[in-house]
Amino acid sequence: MADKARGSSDLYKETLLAGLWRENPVFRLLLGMCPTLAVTAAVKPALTMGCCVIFVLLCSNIIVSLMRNLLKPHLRILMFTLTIATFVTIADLFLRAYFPDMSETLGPYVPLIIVNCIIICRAEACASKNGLAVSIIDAVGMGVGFTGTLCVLAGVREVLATGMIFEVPVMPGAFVPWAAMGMPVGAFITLGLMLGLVNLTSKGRA
Amino acid sequence: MDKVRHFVEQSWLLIVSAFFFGLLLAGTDYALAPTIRQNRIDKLNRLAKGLLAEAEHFIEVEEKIEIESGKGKSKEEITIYKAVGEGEQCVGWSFSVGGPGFQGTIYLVVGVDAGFEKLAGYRVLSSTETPGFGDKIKYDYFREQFEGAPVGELKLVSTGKPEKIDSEIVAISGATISSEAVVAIMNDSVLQVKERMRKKGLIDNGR
Amino acid sequence: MLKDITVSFSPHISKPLSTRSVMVDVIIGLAPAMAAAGYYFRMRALILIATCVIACAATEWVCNLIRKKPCSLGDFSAVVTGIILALSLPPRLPIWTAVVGSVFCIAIGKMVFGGLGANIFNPAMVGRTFLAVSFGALMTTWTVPATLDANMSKVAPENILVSDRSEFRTQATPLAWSKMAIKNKLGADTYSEANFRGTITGEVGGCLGETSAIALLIGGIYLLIRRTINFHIPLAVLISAFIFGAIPYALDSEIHTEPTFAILDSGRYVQPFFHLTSGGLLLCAFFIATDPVTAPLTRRGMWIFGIGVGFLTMLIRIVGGYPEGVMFSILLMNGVTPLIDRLCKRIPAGGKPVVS
Amino acid sequence: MEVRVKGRFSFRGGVHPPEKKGLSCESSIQAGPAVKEVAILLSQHIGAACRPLVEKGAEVQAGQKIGDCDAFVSAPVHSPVAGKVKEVGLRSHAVLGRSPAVVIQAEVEAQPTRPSWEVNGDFDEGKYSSEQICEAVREAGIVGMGGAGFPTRVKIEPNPRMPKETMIINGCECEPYITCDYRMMLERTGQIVAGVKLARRASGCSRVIIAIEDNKPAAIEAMSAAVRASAKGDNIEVVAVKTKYPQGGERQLIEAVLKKNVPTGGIPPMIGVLVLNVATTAAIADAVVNKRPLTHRVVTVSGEVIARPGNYYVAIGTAVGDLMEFCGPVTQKSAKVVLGGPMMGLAIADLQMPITKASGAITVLTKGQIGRAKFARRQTACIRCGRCLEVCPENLNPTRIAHAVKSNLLDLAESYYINACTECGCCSYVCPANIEVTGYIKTGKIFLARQKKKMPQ
Amino acid sequence: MDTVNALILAFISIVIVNNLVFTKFLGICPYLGVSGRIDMAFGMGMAVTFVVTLSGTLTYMINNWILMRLGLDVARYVCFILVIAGAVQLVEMYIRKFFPSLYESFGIFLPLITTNCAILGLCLFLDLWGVGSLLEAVVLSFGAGVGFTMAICIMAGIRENLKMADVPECLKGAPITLITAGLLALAFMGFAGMIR
Amino acid sequence: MIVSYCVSRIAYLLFFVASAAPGEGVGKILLAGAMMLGLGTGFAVVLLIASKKLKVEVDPKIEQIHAALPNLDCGACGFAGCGSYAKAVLDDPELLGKCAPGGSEVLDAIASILNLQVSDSGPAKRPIVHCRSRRDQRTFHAEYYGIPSCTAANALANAQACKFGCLGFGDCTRACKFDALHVVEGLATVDYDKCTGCTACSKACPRGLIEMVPFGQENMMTVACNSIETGKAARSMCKVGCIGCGVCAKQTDQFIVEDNLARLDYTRYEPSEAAEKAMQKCPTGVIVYRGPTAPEPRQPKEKPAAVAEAKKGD
Repeated sequence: MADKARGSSDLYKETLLAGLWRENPVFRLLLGMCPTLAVTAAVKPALTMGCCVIFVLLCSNIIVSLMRNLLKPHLRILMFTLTIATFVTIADLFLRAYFPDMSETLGPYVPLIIVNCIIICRAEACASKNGLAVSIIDAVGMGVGFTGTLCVLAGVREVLATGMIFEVPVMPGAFVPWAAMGMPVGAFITLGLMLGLVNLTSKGRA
Repeated sequence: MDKVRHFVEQSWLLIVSAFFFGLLLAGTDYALAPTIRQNRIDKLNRLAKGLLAEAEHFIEVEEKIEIESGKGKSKEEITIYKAVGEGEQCVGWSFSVGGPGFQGTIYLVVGVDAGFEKLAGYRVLSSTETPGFGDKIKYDYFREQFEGAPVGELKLVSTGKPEKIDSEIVAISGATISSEAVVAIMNDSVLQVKERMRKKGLIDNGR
Repeated sequence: MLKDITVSFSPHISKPLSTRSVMVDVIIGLAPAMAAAGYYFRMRALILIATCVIACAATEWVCNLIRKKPCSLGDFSAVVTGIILALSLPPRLPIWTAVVGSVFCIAIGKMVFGGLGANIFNPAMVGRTFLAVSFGALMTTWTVPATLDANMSKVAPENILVSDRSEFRTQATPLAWSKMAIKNKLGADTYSEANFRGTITGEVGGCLGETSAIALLIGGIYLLIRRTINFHIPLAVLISAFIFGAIPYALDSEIHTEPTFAILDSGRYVQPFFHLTSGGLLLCAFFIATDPVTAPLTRRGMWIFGIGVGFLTMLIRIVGGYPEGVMFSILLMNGVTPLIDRLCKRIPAGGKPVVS
Repeated sequence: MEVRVKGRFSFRGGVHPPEKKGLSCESSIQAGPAVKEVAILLSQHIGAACRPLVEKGAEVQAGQKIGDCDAFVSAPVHSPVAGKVKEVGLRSHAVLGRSPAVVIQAEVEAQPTRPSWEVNGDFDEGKYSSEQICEAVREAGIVGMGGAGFPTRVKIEPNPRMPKETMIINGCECEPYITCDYRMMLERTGQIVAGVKLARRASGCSRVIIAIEDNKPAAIEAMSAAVRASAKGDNIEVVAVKTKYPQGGERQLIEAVLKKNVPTGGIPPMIGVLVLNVATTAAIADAVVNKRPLTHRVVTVSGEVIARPGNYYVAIGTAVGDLMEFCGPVTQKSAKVVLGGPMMGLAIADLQMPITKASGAITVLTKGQIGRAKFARRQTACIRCGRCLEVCPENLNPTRIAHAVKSNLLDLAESYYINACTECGCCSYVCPANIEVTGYIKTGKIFLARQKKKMPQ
Repeated sequence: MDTVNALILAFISIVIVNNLVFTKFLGICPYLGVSGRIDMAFGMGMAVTFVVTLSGTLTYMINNWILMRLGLDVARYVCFILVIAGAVQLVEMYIRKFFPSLYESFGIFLPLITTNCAILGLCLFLDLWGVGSLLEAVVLSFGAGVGFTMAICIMAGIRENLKMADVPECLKGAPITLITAGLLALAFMGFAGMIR
Repeated sequence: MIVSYCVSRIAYLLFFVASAAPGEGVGKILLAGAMMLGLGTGFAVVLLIASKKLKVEVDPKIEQIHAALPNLDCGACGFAGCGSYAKAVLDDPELLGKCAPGGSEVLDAIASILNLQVSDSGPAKRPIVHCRSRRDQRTFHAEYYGIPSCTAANALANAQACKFGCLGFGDCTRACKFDALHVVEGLATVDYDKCTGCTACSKACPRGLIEMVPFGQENMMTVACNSIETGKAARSMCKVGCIGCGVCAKQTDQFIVEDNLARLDYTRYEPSEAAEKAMQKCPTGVIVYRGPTAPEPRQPKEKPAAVAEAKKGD
């Protein structure tokens, strides 16, 4: 990323794509597993969660990128944490005010974004080393990648667990929902199999 | 003195940003708090309205009711809403009570008639019951058993005719515990609310 | 002088024994239970067993195909899994559900771990539990055995249990009844000697192969005689289930003012003998808990495992949310089997080596 | 004097492979093939290899020492024939692969004949001192003839740190097919008893137990009679032990007879026990009384495809192929030639491999027999049935060790005491999945030894 | 007596019925990462137990005695995470300085735990469940740690076995661990409804 | 510039907050701000003091690696935090690249830190397999049925006649972390482009065939045989084995013949006419080039092959 010789638009594109697939936070880096498992029983909460993460990631990346030259090593992580916790709180308040149902469904998993490794990882690995533009693009890429993954997972689970997607029935009437898919079992197994599938597609990539 | 300077050099950013983040937080909270509070009331009312069809709107009763939960272990404060129908006349009461369910706590919105004689039914405010089993406490066929049931000791039975409106509640097959939990809430908390309200003279002490 | 000679490590001879012969023995051991299922539930049982066996075998075949591994159907382990799964399903279960369960138990329960021998959990129980959790309603709808008056079988709207109290011949399994009895102190009304006899002969509602205690015992004893299984696990399971079933029963002061040894009793807690003969406990003790792949290797480990299974089964049956705890207790003990194996590591005959 | 025939001395674990001893047990010891050329391997024992004492072209006499070593744990080698040294070069070795050997071209091609020598029952070992016996044993190059090939002198010499009290004479011969020790016990009873007395004298043991499996009543009978007839035969017991493989393993034999376990990784002298093979005791008598070095031994050649299975007195250094040819044409397609018994013997490929002091048998197995033991190729997955745990005489967890080695988890294998394994092969024998458990354990031991060697660097 | 009973029930409930890993998906990262070897897993479990007890208690006190009284609910998350991070870091430094051997056995896990969502998650759940007393909060926090230790040790045992299994290449590592965790979660469902 | 941006932003935020919070809200907001201020200051002070007072001396290299790591303590590497990983990776460089969040940047950084301790004296060492015999060029006495591992096969008597040559079961391939070794037609073959010279293969070979050789040239000449059998025996076992004839040693003294086996003194090797000639003259063609651009080795002359064939026939 530090390669200045390349054109900046290439760099942006690559940064964006990295988050979407090559360095997808869930499938590739195995970060942020708790929300991935906990909120993917249905697409709606998953999408909400993803949006929250995008918001927090964006804000924290911006702030960290802005003050990257002022950071002192031993207080660096503390600074990150403080920033993230603040924006998570704001996101939480916002949800509670405008999406009370979602806020209730997600429960403590919204504040748990604070300890979601994705955000602090991006702050450390990208924002504290790069300029504002790259940081923003990275945040968008990573955040969208995370949200997309969550939605895919949630889509599979919701269809099987309830026969619906976005609470709209999609399966034929004779379909009997697989309740287990909405439970922890379904979460773990679906994610496990999906990771396996991703590994399979990228076998040549080492 | 050097030490202080060193400290300031090291941590000024943290301190300053902590302060501003604090301001930011408090500002957001201040801006959004009323909406959040209103949301909660709205939800309660929406649910309660489903129970008490005649109600036009709900009025928060100023006096808080304190009931004992968990076998007298702790006290809980409950806010009662008075359902007001046409002509400002009391058509019932609604309030939210909770109790232990199969996995987590079940919160119910309970509606009763004006005289606290008959249950108008309940709606599940929040629960973590097993989908497919305990989740059925949200289903109509189970809930309907409570509608019109007398306020008092309900009895859970395993077999019987659910259509019958009496103090016998037929359990959900395979989810006895969830069924039991609902009945327990009714038996435990609702009765207590009734007691307290009667003491406070909020309801007509008919009997 | 000699052509085509081979070399390999000693020993150069081996006992004529193969994985397949072990599995065939288990199938023979399960035959009485299958026969009983066929007798009580007629075509339904046979269709279910066939479905599960075929689905399991097909899944294993497909998995091997995907992994480009040699076909492992020859060891018959998929057949055994299919039979056990079928025997632990209720007779009225739709065919597609049985197929889903079979696919799940072989694919997720076995093949993802690397096939036979590597699976941590008993595949049949994985499938059974998945079905029970997923399709709760379907998995708790029981049929009256065909040998009984078929008019009794009726399903109430919305799956609410409805029955005539004067008769025990309902859709509910004996265990579902006992659960209800424990909760509601209704035991006195629901038990009769006929009910207990039913659990022994199998003339009672329940899963295909779990109803007939006699058939299971015959099969189990066959396996014990053939030394396909060790007596440790079955004995440990049964003894501990009996003891942990007896403790609350004996301590229940509301019922007993003095010790009682009646075979059948009605009370808040169920007579421990009844626990042994009803539900999947016998099937579990002889055929599921003894699955060597998922049970500990050492004898001490087997005792711990068996006691654990018995205890957890009783715990779930008596205080838990589910009427039957066998499948959960098996899975739980499977999970801790590696730890048990570690705990009960064998020490060499000459003692631990002295580190010099 | 005491004879205990009824005892059911046994150890835990073990298997019962088909005995197959009927093929050769009735054939008395015959002279082996005439030798044109012998290759005396310089490493026929555990311990330091010998260096050759003769050079190419040198003339040697029968019984002349042709290789020796200064190391304590070693034994010299002698020429069985008179002749000329053809070469000092590499020859196949069952364990080491290729190993230096002295190749001697015999002057006169002659069948090895067994010296007719009987010791009478009143053999008096008192005229030999302990040192004399030990020295004679060392000079004769005697090593354990049961298979391991541990220099006997080192074994019998009194060791003040580990005083030996009990001597067990191993006449179990638990491996299928092999009958050489059985015939020795029948035909050279007196010599064995004399050897036992000499070994007792040398080692200072107070108690002697001759252990014979109870499927050899004739040998028990003969040995008991000889012991009874012999003067100073008191304190020599003959006990019948249960027929079970690996009863002849020294750790298992000690457990069966004395109900004591040799410490893991330890040796029998640690608990005051000395175990000698019957053939070794016979060689001791020969060496001490007749001053004859160990140049010949009895070898069982057996197997369903051998035309004339039996026990042959052969010169050490004879090629395995020559000996097999001598026993008649191989009647069917054979699949495996095993030096030793089918349970622990080493399959050999090069039939030019010479017989060593420790090779007691050549077993030729047919395709059908190893077809059943369809190792490796028809391996299926381990179902953890636990049969290998049940039969393991060392109370190990063989499947676990094998799988750890297979997955290259040597630490784990070590934590399951891989080095306590005696490689008896019971686990592989019973495995329904045809897993080469013993093979993996052996390989694992090699891996570990190599790893340990590299550690200090 | 009733209080003791209630505490015991709360303990059992958090250990098995509401196990953080299997029902709340908390602490999955270290659960996947550090369950490779059983001694590591146990050390991790011990460290989590220690930290979760400490921070559960601390945050309960701060939440109920300071924040609630001042009406500063909004700063709750910030306070929680700072308290946890700060406390853990101090304890780690302290142990490292004064008890090097203890540090070797479980102190090395301490920094890892700061970002472990089990800790913050439990503190949040304590708030959500409306825990009544400090004692209950302590018991629940401790139980959560015990439950995590149990879960991670079981998984470590299983993974030691899986090392020797022929798991499909694409499922090796995290995927198979997740599937195993799923099946364990399935097994733990048997405890559901045991304690209300 | 950035500072000024920051200031302007903060000013904007302040303005926003102030406008949104008239009246009694201001008190509350200031309280929150004060509390956060207190918390922040408190932590800053405590951590600063603690980091001074409770400092523990560690290996500077560990500190360097630790500093290079992201310090997220996420546990993805399987270790308890970045500190443990730093320590572990110092002891065992094979653990490089376990840090998922750090990615390739961190990997490079650590690698460069670790490489500082590798002394670079002389040319880099690369493995050479001292055997060139393909499976069809060797003699087998019997077929080996068993554990597919060189170590296991080596422990058994000679199924393969040559006790010194490659067994071809690929213990080295499994040992190689870099996919640089493959068994081609029964012979271990090094892919020098991928090889990093980690010596794992040379440690894994049970027959000690793989020697780490200082590659003074791009391609090194070598006597690709390790057999000390006498010429006749060697010929009966392998079509392309060294028979110890000494032809090469006559050409140049870079070759030494000992125990029926010619060896090249690698430290003295330089490409020369004489060495080239020795290679051409070798009757079995056992002298070959090894290296990233080594030419295909010459196939053996007919004669030794015929001898081996004749031997095999009888």
